[in-house]
Amino acid sequence: MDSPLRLIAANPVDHVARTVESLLVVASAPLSVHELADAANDDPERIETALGLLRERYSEGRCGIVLEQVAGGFAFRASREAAEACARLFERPVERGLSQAALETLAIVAYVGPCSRPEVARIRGVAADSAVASLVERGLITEAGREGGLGGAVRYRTTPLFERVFGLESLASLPRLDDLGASPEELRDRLLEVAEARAS
Amino acid sequence: MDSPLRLIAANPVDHVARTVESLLVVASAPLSVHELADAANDDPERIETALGLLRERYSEGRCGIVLEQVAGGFAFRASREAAEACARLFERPVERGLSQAALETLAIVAYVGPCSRPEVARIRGVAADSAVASLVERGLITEAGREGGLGGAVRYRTTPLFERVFGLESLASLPRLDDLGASPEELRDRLLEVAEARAS
Amino acid sequence: MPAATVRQLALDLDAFEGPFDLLLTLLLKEELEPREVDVAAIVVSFVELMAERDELDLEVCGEFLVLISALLELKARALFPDEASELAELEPEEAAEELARRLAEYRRMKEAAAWLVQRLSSESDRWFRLGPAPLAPQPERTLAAQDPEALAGALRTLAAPPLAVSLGHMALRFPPVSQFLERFRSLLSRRRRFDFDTEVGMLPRVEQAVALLALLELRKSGEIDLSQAAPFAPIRVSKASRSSAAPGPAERRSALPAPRGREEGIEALDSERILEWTARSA
Repeated sequence: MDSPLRLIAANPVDHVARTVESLLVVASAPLSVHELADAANDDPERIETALGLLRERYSEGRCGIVLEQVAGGFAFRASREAAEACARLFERPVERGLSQAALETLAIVAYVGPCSRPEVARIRGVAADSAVASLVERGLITEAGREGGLGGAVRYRTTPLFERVFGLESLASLPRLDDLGASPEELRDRLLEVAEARAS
Repeated sequence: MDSPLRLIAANPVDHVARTVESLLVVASAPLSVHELADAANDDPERIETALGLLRERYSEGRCGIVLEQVAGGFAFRASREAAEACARLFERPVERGLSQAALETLAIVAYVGPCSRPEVARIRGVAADSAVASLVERGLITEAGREGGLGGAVRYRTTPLFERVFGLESLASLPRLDDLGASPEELRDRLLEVAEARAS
Repeated sequence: MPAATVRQLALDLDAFEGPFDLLLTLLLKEELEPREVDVAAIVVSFVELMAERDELDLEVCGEFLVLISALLELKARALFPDEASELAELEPEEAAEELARRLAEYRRMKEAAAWLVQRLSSESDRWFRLGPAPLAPQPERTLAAQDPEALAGALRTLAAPPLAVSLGHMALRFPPVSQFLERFRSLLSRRRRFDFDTEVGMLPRVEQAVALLALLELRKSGEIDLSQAAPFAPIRVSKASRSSAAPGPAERRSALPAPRGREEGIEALDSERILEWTARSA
């Protein structure tokens, strides 16, 4: 048992490979060959050789850990055969409701139509960044172009998942708010007017 | 009925081991045998057997990834020989730069168990507010209810991160207070030395 | 050997390095915490110094004993800032036992802290990832079915015109001070002391502030004594040991380290500290 190990350890590439294994297991983002070379204090060529070795060792079907090359570089992932187990590990309990901030933001996007974070913030009178981020993460709203074309602020609209969660056939079946405004534009003006009055 | 299944799962332990590898490489924190068993949908006994196998495979000196038993569970970490490379990859870990006050507070919370700021202050003889705040910020201690229910002072306990940073399997692996600090013996020895030197 | 040798005794402690007299000066100026000073190490240094001499100098030993006992007293006091009066109620043997128990407790905690430091350095080559792995599955958040009326309600809230500007809300509503005066008096008729924080901790901040005013009022009229272990520590309220209108002797409030001076000065300082506590914690 010992002798083959010694033989391997004598090989310097294997030492580099072990360092690369260490770096990849502690990294929270994919690492490029250059980042690995800098951290390992070694040549990029030797890092590439080590990566070749590791790609074989950590390959689908051979190991539960798989070395993957992605846009940003190299990272470990779980093997596909363990996908179900991983899904169970990351499963989250069903959430009952939304926070007031999220609900208000969602209501604005749903009723007023595609709108940007600055707009939501103006209507609500407080920053909307985290509410928007959490709604995007939950898949209830999604990006829908930019205000005034390129360079403008990103706009958001509701998703089909939003309609499913709220039991709506379409946005047209939202409870009517005719007393506040007949069209989304009127509604938006009304909300901005009130927000300004509130701020003054 | 049985035979084809056996054929497929020729080496069932190895299959479980691969699933455990997958779970550990994506987990954000150490996983207990039960968490692993739940996610893998397998018996805790078989998980333990698989872990035994993996501990050998991922051991210091053999692999850049090391399986360790820490903070009530199992987790992968980098091998110690890659410490310098890891240090170059990161700026600084959370636990560096703890003040003496923070360390004493941490020791009290770890040994005395859930305890409040006034309790810490009573033992240390000075207010513990900023030490407690800095430990909470670093994630080493966390709130754990209130003294005597509602309205009492907030109590704190150490977190799994504390156990992980200090490399403890659990709080039970902290050394017994009685075994700590041989200072009285050391002092006695030094005094005896002096006495002997004088006598001679 | 002159007695000055004791004061020149070179010390090399964790918290301090230099001659003994400088250590004493720093302690008296409160620039060094007495609890940080390792008295045993000083004793050993002294014994080692004595061992180097050929003869026993009683005068030097005497001076050393006086200084080291003063230091021990300082250290003991520092460990019990708030409970001097409680200790005073104990029999001397009990007090000594309590003192020894607490000194031992603190020493053990210091040792535990030292162990943690050692552990940190021995584990400094253990690196692990904090947080999710780069290619970990994204946990899916599932939301239970929601009522669309909630959306309409949220928008109605946002569309509601603001109320006409009124300064009415500027006037904070709070209960009269007298209510707390009575409450604290009746509490003290049943109990000898209570913790202010525990008593009012559940009230809104404004009411806590009024309660504090009531407390200051009772203190002013000499009905109660206040003590606090340290800034921001809970305020302990006890029945004044003398129910006369005159404030108690300064020593009884040693918990608030006030400069020895006229009563008014001390009292002003008490109030200041307490107000500072409230302002910072609010």
